[in-house]
Amino acid sequence: MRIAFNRSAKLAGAGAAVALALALGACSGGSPGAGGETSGGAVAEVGVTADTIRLAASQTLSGPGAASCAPSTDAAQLYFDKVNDEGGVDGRKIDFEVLDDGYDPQRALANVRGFIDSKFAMVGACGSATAAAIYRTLSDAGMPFLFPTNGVAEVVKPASPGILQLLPLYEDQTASMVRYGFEEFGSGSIFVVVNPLGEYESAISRAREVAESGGGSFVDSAVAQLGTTDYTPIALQIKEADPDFVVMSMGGSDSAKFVNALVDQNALPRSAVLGTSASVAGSFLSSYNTAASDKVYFGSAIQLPPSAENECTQLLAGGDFANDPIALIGCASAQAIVEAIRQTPELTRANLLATIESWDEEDISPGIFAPVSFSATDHIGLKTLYVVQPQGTEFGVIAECPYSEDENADASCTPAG
Amino acid sequence: MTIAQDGPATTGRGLEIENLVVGYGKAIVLHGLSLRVAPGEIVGVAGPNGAGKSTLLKVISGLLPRTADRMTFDGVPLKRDPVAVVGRGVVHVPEGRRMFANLTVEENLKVGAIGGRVRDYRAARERVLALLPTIVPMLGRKAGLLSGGQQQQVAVARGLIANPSLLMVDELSLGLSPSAVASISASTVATCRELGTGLLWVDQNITILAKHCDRLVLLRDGVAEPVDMSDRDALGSVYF
Amino acid sequence: MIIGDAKNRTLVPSLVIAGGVTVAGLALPLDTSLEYTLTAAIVWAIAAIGLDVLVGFTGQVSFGQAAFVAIGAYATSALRIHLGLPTPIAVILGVGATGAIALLLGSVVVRYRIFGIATATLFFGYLVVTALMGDVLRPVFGGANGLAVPEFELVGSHGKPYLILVCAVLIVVVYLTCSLMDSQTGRALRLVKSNEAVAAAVGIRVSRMKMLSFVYCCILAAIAGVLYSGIVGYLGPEGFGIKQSVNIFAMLVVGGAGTVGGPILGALLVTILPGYLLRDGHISAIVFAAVLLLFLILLPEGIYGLGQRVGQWLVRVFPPLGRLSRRRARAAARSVRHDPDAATGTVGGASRAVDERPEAEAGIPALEIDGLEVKFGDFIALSDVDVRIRAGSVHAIIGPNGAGKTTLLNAVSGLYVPSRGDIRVFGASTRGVAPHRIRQRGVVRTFQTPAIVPDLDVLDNVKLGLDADEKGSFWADLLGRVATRRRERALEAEAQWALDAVGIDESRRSLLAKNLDLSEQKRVEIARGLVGHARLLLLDEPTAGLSVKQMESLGATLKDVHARFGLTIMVISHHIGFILDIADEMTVLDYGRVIGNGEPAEVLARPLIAATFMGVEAEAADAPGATVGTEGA
Amino acid sequence: MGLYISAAISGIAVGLLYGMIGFAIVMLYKSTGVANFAQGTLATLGAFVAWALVTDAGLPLLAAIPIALIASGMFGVIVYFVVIRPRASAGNLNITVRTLGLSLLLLAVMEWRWGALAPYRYPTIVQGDGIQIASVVLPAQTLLIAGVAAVIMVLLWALFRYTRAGLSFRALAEQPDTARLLGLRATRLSAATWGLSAILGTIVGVLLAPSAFLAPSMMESYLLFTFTGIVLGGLTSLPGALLGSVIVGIVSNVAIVAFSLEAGVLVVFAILLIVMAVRPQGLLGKQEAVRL
Repeated sequence: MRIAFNRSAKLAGAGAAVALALALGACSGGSPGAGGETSGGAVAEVGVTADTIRLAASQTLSGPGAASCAPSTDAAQLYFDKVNDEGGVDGRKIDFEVLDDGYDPQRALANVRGFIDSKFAMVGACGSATAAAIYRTLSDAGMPFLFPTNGVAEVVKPASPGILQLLPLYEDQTASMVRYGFEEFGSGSIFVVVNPLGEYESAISRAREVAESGGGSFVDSAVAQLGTTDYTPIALQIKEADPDFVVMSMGGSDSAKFVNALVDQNALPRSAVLGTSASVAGSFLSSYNTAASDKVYFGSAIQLPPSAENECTQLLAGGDFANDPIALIGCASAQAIVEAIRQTPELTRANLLATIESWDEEDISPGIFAPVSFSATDHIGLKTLYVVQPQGTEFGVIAECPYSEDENADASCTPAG
Repeated sequence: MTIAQDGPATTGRGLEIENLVVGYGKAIVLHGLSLRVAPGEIVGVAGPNGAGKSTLLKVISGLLPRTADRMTFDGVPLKRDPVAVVGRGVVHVPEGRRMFANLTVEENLKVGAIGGRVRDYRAARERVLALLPTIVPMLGRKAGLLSGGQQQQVAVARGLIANPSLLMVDELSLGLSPSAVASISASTVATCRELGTGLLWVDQNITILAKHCDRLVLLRDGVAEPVDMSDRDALGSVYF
Repeated sequence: MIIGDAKNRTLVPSLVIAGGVTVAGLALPLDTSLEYTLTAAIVWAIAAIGLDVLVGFTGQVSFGQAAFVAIGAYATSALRIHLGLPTPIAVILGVGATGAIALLLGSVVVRYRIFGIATATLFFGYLVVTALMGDVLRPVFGGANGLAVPEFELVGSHGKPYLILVCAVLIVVVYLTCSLMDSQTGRALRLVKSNEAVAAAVGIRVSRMKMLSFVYCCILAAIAGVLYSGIVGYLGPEGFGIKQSVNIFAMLVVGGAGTVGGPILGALLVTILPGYLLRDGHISAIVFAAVLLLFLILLPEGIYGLGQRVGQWLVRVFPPLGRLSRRRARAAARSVRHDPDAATGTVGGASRAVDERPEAEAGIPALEIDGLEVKFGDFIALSDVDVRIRAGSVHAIIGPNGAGKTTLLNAVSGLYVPSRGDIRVFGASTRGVAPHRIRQRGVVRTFQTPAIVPDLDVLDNVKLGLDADEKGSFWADLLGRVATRRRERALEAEAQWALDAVGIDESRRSLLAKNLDLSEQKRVEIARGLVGHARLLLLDEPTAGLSVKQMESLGATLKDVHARFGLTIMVISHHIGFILDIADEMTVLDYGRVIGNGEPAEVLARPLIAATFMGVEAEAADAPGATVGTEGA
Repeated sequence: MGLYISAAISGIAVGLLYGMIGFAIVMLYKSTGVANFAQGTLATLGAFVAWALVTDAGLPLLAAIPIALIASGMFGVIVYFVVIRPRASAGNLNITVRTLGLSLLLLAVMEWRWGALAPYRYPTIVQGDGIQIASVVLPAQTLLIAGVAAVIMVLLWALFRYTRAGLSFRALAEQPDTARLLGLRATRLSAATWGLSAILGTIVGVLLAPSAFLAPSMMESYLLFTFTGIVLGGLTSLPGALLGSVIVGIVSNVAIVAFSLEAGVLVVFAILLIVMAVRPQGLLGKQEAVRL
């Protein structure tokens, strides 16, 4: 049991409507009946009543992406439940509805249309394609979209009103990781492999720019659909090309399949495999070939393992998603949302956004997220990328890299204490 | 030649059909047909194309739905299920030979035996091959590569290997040369007589039926009429 | 057969369904989400109606319908966004592009049976999604991140105005599709569904009709795509994958194939049930699959079929309802019937008089066959066959089963290509001429098992004999009665005339053909041959399965038709009596060779012929082809 | 060059997996006229059952697999009686779409039951590094696949060639009506064929899962290539299905290393269209005669 639904009223209304539509269709008779939902009383803001705050998310709950996505909203739900058990936020309980979009942008948009008039804010979920599909609609409606996992630059660059994300874009991550790799192992040739997550072309081109400006070279790149079953051909290409680094921006289980294919074909690069936060997922840990562990370096949005002090660490421990970075991100994001709501004096969408935009080095989830900063023009919160390595069944931080959207920022990484 | 020990019983009442009605949708093909085939009897059914000859055999085999006042073999009703009908010892050699073309002749015979639930395949095979020795040289060949006459011979053997009490043959003469028709008819009838197997033989070629059968019926307008086999003109009139 | 028979005259019920949905959608107070879901359901219904034409009426299959929705949506949107074209022009170009792609794919896949078409369309669907996500088209279509679609002018992107637009399109689509399916084109499609070889022999260009159906199916998908792009406002490749194609197929199955109106009901159920009522992805997926399976197993006719059955039951329970509907049917029949002049007017009818056959006087034979050989692999079915049929005569072909008689007819009507020899019809060689062209020269054949369309009524079956090939009538057929009334009236008159000629009682003419008895079906087939400029009638065993009485009456009909219209008839039969009754000349075939030719009574008297045909024992060792039969498997 | 040889060899391994699935599909197609779109899902289900026996019931893998094989065989028979057999007269297209519906249903159930945490790492039967020939590495799993494929082909060949059931199957596939007329138990044979194809599916699932990772949609992309292999091989030819699939595997892998993953799909589709246009009967199939 993961998600509680609040749908009985709609169900009844819709049932009547469908029955009527069918009846009308079949015998072209009948009379109109009552249907639809009547909206709540007079409240200052959509989705906020004296005792409830309605939040919603459109999430990939079915299909190939479900396993790596669903834990984030599930964990958020756990956190909201905890907050509610402790009395809610200023006396208001959080009502959180999650609808499935199957990673289908059209379905996501349909879900969002249903939310705009009844929910206060959207909680970010998985998926660059879905985020790209819905952000304009949300932005136009002035509905906050808090902390999606998104890799599409146009969603947040330039900053769209209402759309705020914590995680750096994949293109910035590949750039950072190449920089890190060159610092650690010296410059060399890179081969880039990506799933079409976000703007994968810029993920490739940014890695290339950094490599070439850092004295290395770019050998080739390959694009594989998410859920590709057999990565052997790409492993063979890499073996033939014999690069110093493999740079990848791939989903969790795709990363594992790919790394395993590299191991099977003796195709691991000389220096390192450098990945983005998309790979930092439980699905990677559960299925990668440990023979590759010491060659794999991923950029991570969160500190791993997380601080035992953090509420989320405790909340998730022992459950289905203990150690799953995606769940941690989901829970910590929920923490940030609750914090933002608490800090907002009069709860309207505009005030909430103003609160978040005013954050500067705000420690919203200590021990998981590094402190976050937003501004009216900068809607990406995190300024630090952790470099992690898989160590058995968990990831461990080995370095911290400052992350900046400034291409020429040249601050170097520091090894983790 | 000796009759094998497990040869069919010659007691019983054979096939009895009364008031059989069969149709395809709205089109009624048989309108209350009655027919008997005594054990070991060789009965010919003549009639032009479309008269319902094949339909009659398919109905007996349990392939088609029907209504009838009586449709029994040795006094027990025949089910509408080919497996059960074959089990009762009523075996159908279909029109056009219907060889399993990619199987060898030997394998075709085996399939006949499997369907007929023959316990001792060796013995059944010996018995049939002894009576139809022309098949022996073809055993290893693919059935599809045989000539029409050879195929017809194999089709009959495939039916006989199931050790039937009544063999039903549909259009033995179809597409065969007169000499082939003559030789296959003769060998089939001789084998049936030797084994004591009844034969219900449907054919367009009334003369070949008249030559070999104990009794002849004519299928016309969906019912069976007896034919006087001694009257050549009557035979000739079948198609007028 | 394919998922059940197609229904006839679906226009009224389908319009009622479409109108009902429209009224319900506009009148009911729907919340945003349900309104969106309903609009989307109607959009998918349009794509499902397209698929119905292909599957339910033409008997083909496509598991890639969503891909064509995607192509229509993407093409139109890209033209609007990148070239800034005005919406109407972008729509026309986008839908046209989809049609062109459908034409290309169709030209390959329609030649294949179901397995191949299913695989190819499924694969195409997968490929389209892959291509839309891929690198190459990314600058145009946005790749995996998709494409934001600007709102449409006037109707916006959602709400009642958009719903009105979508419903209006639905109603137009229903009208056009029903009109098309009840027209000559629709009848031709149904014949293709029931038997391609027969369709070819009736003069229909089978591949072309299949292509037409495939393209129509894809065009409707493209129109659905355009509407969909407007309502979602955003296009991403994931939503058009195989899963959505299967969904569309499910709408068809659940609603009822071959009905036009059914897919609308199916689309409502399939879209609203999982999309709105069951919001849990897992439960809705399980329910969806279970519903689909239940319909396939227990109710393959779909909701529409169920409704029809309930309707019939109501009529039985409340007889007044039945009287009402019968009166309506009679009124409908009256509105097109009895225009005695129409027949002669446009289509031909009584115009075929003996004196209009100059070749009869010129002495040009109706059919000349020289040295014909037909081979199937190594098996020679016909060899060195010479036949000559005088124009205006009745010529019988006899011979034992397997002698090659039907093969000869198939060769004459162009279904088999001879390996050697020549066939000339009214003096012109048919070498390399397609079956439908041979039919256009007036060669008409019937089949041993009556090759009628079981789900059309008798009159419509006969109309198929007249210009069933589209020949530019497609556009008129789309417009329905408005455009085709005159033509339909002429067809009707001609068909009535032919049915009169073969003696089918008037009361039987509005029955579905599958409800006739065998001899009636054979007459209907002959009537179909009589209409539409028949000059040479090839009858394959018209007497098979008939009672003596029926045979006599059929013989009388043929003699009458022959005498009145001077048709040349080539007839295969086993009934010597029948042949002696009607034939002027006769050819005897055995083992694919001609063993006798001449006046029937005289030929039959020859001992050799008697031996061969009637099996009268003769010393036939010298009969041609006396080697042990060579017919292969 | 070495690259292409490696790609071709890995393509053979994948092709053999396609081929075994294809083999099961053709077997059903021949005997029942139905194209089984659920074959891939049946394979995944079998792999899940074996996996559940290992992780939930704690059985060793080598004990779990035989149990899963038996269970899937029984499941195949049940599917035949519940989904395929009722109202079989509805026609082949109806029944083909039923298999599609079955596939959706099984997929939905697997998603619901196991989807949340998928994909799962799957235990391998063989350990070790495999062997290296020149620059080409043959992983142990690939060798296992080839070995199992060979053994299965020999076993099936022997089954069809030498057993009563095999002979009955061939007879039924060739002339279903005649076979029934001769008293063969068509229903039993069809049910057995469904059972056998489910077992074959499970074998493929168990072999594929260690490299593809176990997930409900694991076989999805395989099915298209399998169907292409079948069309290429000739629809009704069992060896053709294997040959066609191996060709598809090789060609797609070589195209991927030469161009890109998308090109692999594109080339396979091109093969499909070309075969359909030029040689509709496939490589080893026979041209169907038109019956009027």
